[in-house]
Amino acid sequence: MSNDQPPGPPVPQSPYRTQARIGLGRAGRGMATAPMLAFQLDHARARDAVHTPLDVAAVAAALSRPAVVVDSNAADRPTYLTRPDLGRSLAPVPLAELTARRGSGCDLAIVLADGLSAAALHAHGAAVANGVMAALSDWRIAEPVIARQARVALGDAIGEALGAAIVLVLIGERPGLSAPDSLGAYLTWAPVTGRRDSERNCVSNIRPPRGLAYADACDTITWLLQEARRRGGSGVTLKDLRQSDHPRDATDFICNN
Amino acid sequence: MSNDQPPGPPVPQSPYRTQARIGLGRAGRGMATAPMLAFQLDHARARDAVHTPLDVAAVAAALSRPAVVVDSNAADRPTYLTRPDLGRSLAPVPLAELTARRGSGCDLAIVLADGLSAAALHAHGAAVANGVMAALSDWRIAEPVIARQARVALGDAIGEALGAAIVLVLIGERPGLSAPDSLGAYLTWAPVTGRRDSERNCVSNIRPPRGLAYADACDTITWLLQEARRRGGSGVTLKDLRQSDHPRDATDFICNN
Amino acid sequence: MTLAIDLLGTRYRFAGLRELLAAASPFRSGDVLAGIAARDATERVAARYVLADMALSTFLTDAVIPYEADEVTRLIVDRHDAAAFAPVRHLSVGGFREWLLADETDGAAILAVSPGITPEMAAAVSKLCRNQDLIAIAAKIRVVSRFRNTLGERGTLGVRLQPNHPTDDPSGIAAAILDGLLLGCGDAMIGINPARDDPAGMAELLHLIDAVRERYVIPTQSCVLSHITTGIDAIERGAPVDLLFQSIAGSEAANAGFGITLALLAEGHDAARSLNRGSIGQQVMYFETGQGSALSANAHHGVDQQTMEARAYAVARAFDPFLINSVVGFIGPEYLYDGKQIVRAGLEDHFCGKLMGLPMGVDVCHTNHAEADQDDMDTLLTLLGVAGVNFVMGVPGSDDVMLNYQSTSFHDALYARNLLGLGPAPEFAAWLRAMGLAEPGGAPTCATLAQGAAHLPLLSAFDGAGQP
Amino acid sequence: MTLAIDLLGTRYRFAGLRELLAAASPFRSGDVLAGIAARDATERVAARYVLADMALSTFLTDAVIPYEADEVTRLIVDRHDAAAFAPVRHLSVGGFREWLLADETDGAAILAVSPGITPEMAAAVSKLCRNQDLIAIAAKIRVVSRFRNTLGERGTLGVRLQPNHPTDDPSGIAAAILDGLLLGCGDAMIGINPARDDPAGMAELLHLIDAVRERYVIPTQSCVLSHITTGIDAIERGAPVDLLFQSIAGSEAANAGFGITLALLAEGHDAARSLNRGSIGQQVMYFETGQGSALSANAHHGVDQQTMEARAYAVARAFDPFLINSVVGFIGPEYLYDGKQIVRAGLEDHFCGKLMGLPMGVDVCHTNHAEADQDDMDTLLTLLGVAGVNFVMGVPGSDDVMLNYQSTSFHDALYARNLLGLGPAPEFAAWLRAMGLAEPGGAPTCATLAQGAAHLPLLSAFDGAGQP
Ligand code: B12
Ligand code: B12
Repeated sequence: MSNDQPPGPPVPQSPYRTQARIGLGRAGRGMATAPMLAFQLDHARARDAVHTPLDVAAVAAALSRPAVVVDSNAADRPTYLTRPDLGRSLAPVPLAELTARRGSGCDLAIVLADGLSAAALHAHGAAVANGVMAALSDWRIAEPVIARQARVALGDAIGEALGAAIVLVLIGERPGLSAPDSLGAYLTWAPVTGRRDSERNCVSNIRPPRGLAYADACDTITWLLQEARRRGGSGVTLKDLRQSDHPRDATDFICNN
Repeated sequence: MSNDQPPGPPVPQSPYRTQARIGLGRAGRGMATAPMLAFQLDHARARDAVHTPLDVAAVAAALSRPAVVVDSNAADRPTYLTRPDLGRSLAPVPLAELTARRGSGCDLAIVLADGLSAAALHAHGAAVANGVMAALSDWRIAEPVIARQARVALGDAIGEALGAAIVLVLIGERPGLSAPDSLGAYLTWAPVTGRRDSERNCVSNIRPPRGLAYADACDTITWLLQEARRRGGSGVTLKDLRQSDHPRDATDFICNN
Repeated sequence: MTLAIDLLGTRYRFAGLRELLAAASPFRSGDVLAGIAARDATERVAARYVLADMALSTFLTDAVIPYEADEVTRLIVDRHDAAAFAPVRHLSVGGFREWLLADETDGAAILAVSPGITPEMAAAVSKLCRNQDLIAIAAKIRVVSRFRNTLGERGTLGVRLQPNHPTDDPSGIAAAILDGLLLGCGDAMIGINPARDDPAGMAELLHLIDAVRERYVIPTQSCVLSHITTGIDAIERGAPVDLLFQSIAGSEAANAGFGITLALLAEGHDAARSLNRGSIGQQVMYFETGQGSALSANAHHGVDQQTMEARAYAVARAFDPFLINSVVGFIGPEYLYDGKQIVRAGLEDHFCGKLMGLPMGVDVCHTNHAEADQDDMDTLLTLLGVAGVNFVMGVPGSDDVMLNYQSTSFHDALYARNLLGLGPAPEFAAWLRAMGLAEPGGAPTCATLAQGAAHLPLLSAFDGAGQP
Repeated sequence: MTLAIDLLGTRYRFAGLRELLAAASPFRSGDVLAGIAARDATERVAARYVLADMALSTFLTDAVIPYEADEVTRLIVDRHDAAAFAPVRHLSVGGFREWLLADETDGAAILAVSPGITPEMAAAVSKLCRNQDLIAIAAKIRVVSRFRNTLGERGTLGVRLQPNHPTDDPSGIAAAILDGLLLGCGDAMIGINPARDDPAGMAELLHLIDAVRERYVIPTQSCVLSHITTGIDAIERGAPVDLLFQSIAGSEAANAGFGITLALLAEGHDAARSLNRGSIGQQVMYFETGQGSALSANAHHGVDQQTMEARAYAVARAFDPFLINSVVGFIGPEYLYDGKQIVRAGLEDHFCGKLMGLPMGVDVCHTNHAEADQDDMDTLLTLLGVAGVNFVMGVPGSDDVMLNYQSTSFHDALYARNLLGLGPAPEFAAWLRAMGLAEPGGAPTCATLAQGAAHLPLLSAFDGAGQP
């Protein structure tokens, strides 16, 4: 055997505008060996991503404002994975600490949560948070909160403690095979423990260059935040209507041969 | 629903001379519900049997001679199950203790080992050991050894330490669905760590009334022990030849209609 | 009603049907999380003994979630078809299992009683079934549905082509659609989960699929999986909605967590039917479900997750869906911990869905935080293929780059079809042959994507469009 | 030869073929016990990358156990058929996998190269195969064997009837045989594990089966699974030995632990053939194997248990067996921890055996100390049925009352045959019909054992024989 050119994960060189695993070739009706192994390697890597701990200092350092750090009631990763209920509630000490900071409340609380991918927060958390804070310079925004072992709904407890009108949770989405660092943004009007997911809005797949760009993400998030404030509510009835008047004609993109 | 007659595991009432699950009836090509549930119940019970700890005092009390108690290097049941190597070697303290008792050696060492079913040892261990000791009253037999978390091959280490010419290991066979308490007897000439299984003989399924009776088991074991001593060896070349001259004619048992 | 039994010297008591069903369930992380799982293996068997002897009709009088408190319960009770139920009403749950297994009971007989089977009955009998029973019984039942093609006939295995993209890029999506079509997938539907949730974006994607479909006269249907409110909005704006999608769950409260009610589903159903877009049928709804969603919304009322899942099928059944899909390993290990639990749950869901008369598909999938891998997926896919599942997913290379989970690939579908001698929906199979995309045996004709792109030039606008 | 690769910034090195094969194996308790498993998931994938690129012919020059030290290695090397190997000798292991999967490669093509495939090659390629590959490739290959009937043809699934008894009671054994025959089982053989190991007892049991077989002219073969030395002894004493049994393993030392050598096997083979008892064929050997037996005897030489298992098939292959059986979950959790590992190992063993040209069966089984249950067994049975396994076990109610483990039941065999449209060996199927024991569709005709006993009165001597 020759080992001069050690094999490795194939570099995606698709001419198509997608990271999806297309054009893989077949071995009979099965997968060819190379893409099968690439899949297995990415699977090993994505499983590691789930367990990478959050580097709180790095995230804090990248933020334009000093941050508060809190923990959920899920003490460690195995607990976090099997007890989402604990990941949704604040540990006693941070709860007291946040309540103490509440003052007269605020217009917006921003939570940077590890979720299922600390890597997502490392890569994109501060950029999005800073962008939103810059865009809403006239809002009263509480000091950003960095949350460990957190689920989306932990934002309700945090927002409630801080007396926030809206809470925005930037959270690591579960790592995918090709997307180990994708960030999701969830916003909830009048946060209080027990809110339903139907009462939130979501902007997902923030991970430039393959996913949503920071500018687009911040635009959408701030539009949704302002609209939620205007209507006094968030959730399924609140839709992003900005593009409705100039849809791209999809047939331009295909079949024009 | 009626609950006056609570259902329970069906009592085997086969007119046939076997505990095997025959004549169960079908549901289509599948198993009827009652025997399927009986199977599941027995499975739960057999799994418990694996984890039942050995009652050393009870076994010792039932023996006709005082016993020594030893442990293998497998500290607990989960370790025992996944580390057979540890179950085959003596923990340091008992090793030293047995070596101290060695004296001028002996003709036979008897080990009562929990194996995979302490229940088997509880039920049948002392009866068989006492039977063998009584039958071989002219042999120099060491004090019986009760061994916890033991594999068959632990007998080699014990026999070696005690300077025994032969070791007889009475051990709990893995619990079956209908046989949670079956005892196996393994005898090895010139025991020393590293003996192969081909150098032993085995008498299995001792569990009256469904399995081998004590008297038959003791007869076979003592015959094999004497024969091993006579030939100076045990294992595949040593066969139980006692019945060879008067085989039952199997056709008597069947088809004579 | 006394729910108790003496076993091995211990008396096992169950407070009610809910507790009994939960204890009779196979070991499952979600039920442990909910605190309702059997304490040990013996208690589990005890619950099954009690369940086996219980009259099937008990479920008609004793609801696991009160009638007054829950519109899903009301739906189940009010729509129960007593006439259909008659042939099995005298049976115990254990007897019902035997009836389902009996050689004399064929698929037609089961579908005839199906309107009389409540989700709780289906869940209960599934808890008495070994994997082989779940497979053998489901394999008897074929549920056929129609929109622009015929799905679910014996000998077929449909595939939903799922060409998702993290920014909904039409060009990237079109490339994935092409890849799937070349590999014979897309008969169940071409269904995109949009990353965004805005009506304009939804309309754009619908037009995209519709243009492809019309240009190449593909006998299939499209779906964009936005929230149903967005879908209704899109219909009102004139977007070409074939199938209307919604995630559903088994209680009113869980559906509220999804932002839906039965009335909203009915409104959507009416709106989609009003478009009259089906050519050979008008089954217009596409639903997704999955064990754990109710518990995740804290809306499970102490009912085990598998029973809650079956209750979601009662919701689906009320709207005559074209397809329903249990996305079985989608959420994560807190509900289905490992491959074993996912495999079992997939078989249960398929079984219960079919027993309730639904055109059931399964998204054979896992996430990266679960203890599962492709071997487990191969196992479940093969078992479901044998059990006669209506359709599975086709995701490029198994990797959904937007939803971040692993499902079955186009290749997996080829594998299953070839191994088990199954084909796509007949109209779609004819189209593949007519387009020269598949050999008579089903083997794809194009070896590479480039070759396929030349053959089926739906990507020409993007030639040389550069890196993603 | 450098066995190394850089992946994700780490250099992974493997000291030799042995280490590479071990690291490339799926996670398995036995390899962990042996201290040779991959340290983590990434190292496992790294090993597979290296393996995929390695030339298949490497295994011809580099032995995992030295030639000088081991007669099994000598057997493998000396019997290698270079001409048969030629069509694949240029391939890498990864390329070999693709060749096996290719539509152009049918079962005949695989069987043609099979004499050129060493066990290490089979093991290596299996480590690159997902479960679906193991199934799809094996399903192509049919290996047919003959003694008194024809086993292994497409469309068939054989069953070994295993009527064991803790005291070898002839009456109890006969009852279990009757039960199995009534349920259509016993075509692969009627094979008893005797509780005792004495030549007289063995002869008695052989006469028992032979009497039943001759009385009812059953086209099947018998086997009593004593040690081969006892079997040879019995042959010398004139006992009616159809198939001669022995457990085998993949190294000389492991075989020594079983008290056998290749010479002893050859002696037994000659002795059994000399009886000339087969009617349509003279394949007289029956072998059992199972992952972990070499390690259990501390005779694995640092080789992973799956490769050791494949080496046992090289031993089997040398003696043209009628059947070979991987007793896959038999030993316990120290080698195969749970259902997932048992399922995977069962598929691997079946695949490697078929690839090496053997009439492969699998004892789908588990013990009570393993983390497995009947759901896992149903899963593996179904997968193997689809993969075309030659035969499985038939044990009354799945419970072997002598060996203390759970295998597939007569009912399980009925399930698998019915679901997958398979039948017994053709001669046996014809016999079942002729005796009125099975309907044309395969359904048993006798509903109860009593009814069957009247129909096939091989138990009349025991009527009213009382409690066991
Ligand atoms: C897992 C998941 C679900 C699960 C959530 C259950 C659970 N316990 O995790 C289920 C299957 C129930 C689900 C349902 C829906 N989902 Co969803 N979901 C996801 C997914 C794949 C991962 C989310 C994640 O990683 N969260 C991070 C972890 C750490 O958070 P968590 O606290 O554990 O989980 C919470 C969130 O995931 C949240 N959530 C999940 N989906 C959605 C959707 C919306 C709109 C909101 C506000 C919240 C929300 O619910 C969970 C429980 O509180 C994302 C895709 C992605 N790339 O992120 C889509 C995604 C977020 N969902 C989406 C949609 C559309 C839905 C539905 C509205 C579909 C429908 N028509 O009914 C429903 C309803 C959601 C609701 N309102 O309750 C869209 C959102 C699009 C958008 N921009 O608004 C996404 C981006 C996928 C997509 N493109 O289709 N979903
Ligand atoms: C498990 C098992 C095996 C495993 C052992 C591997 C292992 N690591 O456990 C395997 C599959 C390798 C095996 C092989 C054989 N076995 Co075995 N085996 C059993 C079984 C089912 C359970 C044993 C048990 O529970 N042991 C208790 C635990 C705690 O002990 P352990 O230390 O973990 O395991 C050791 C013993 O099991 C021992 N052992 C296992 N089988 C045999 C057979 C003989 C003759 C001897 C001396 C030792 C021996 O080897 C193990 C490792 O040291 C028994 C049936 C029963 N009801 O007991 C049959 C049984 C003991 N085996 C039997 C036979 C015949 C064999 C073989 C000789 C078959 C053959 N023709 O090759 C071979 C070779 C054994 C040898 N000489 O090495 C017969 C013995 C009949 C007799 N009275 O002599 C029994 C009773 C089953 C039967 N009736 O067929 N066996």
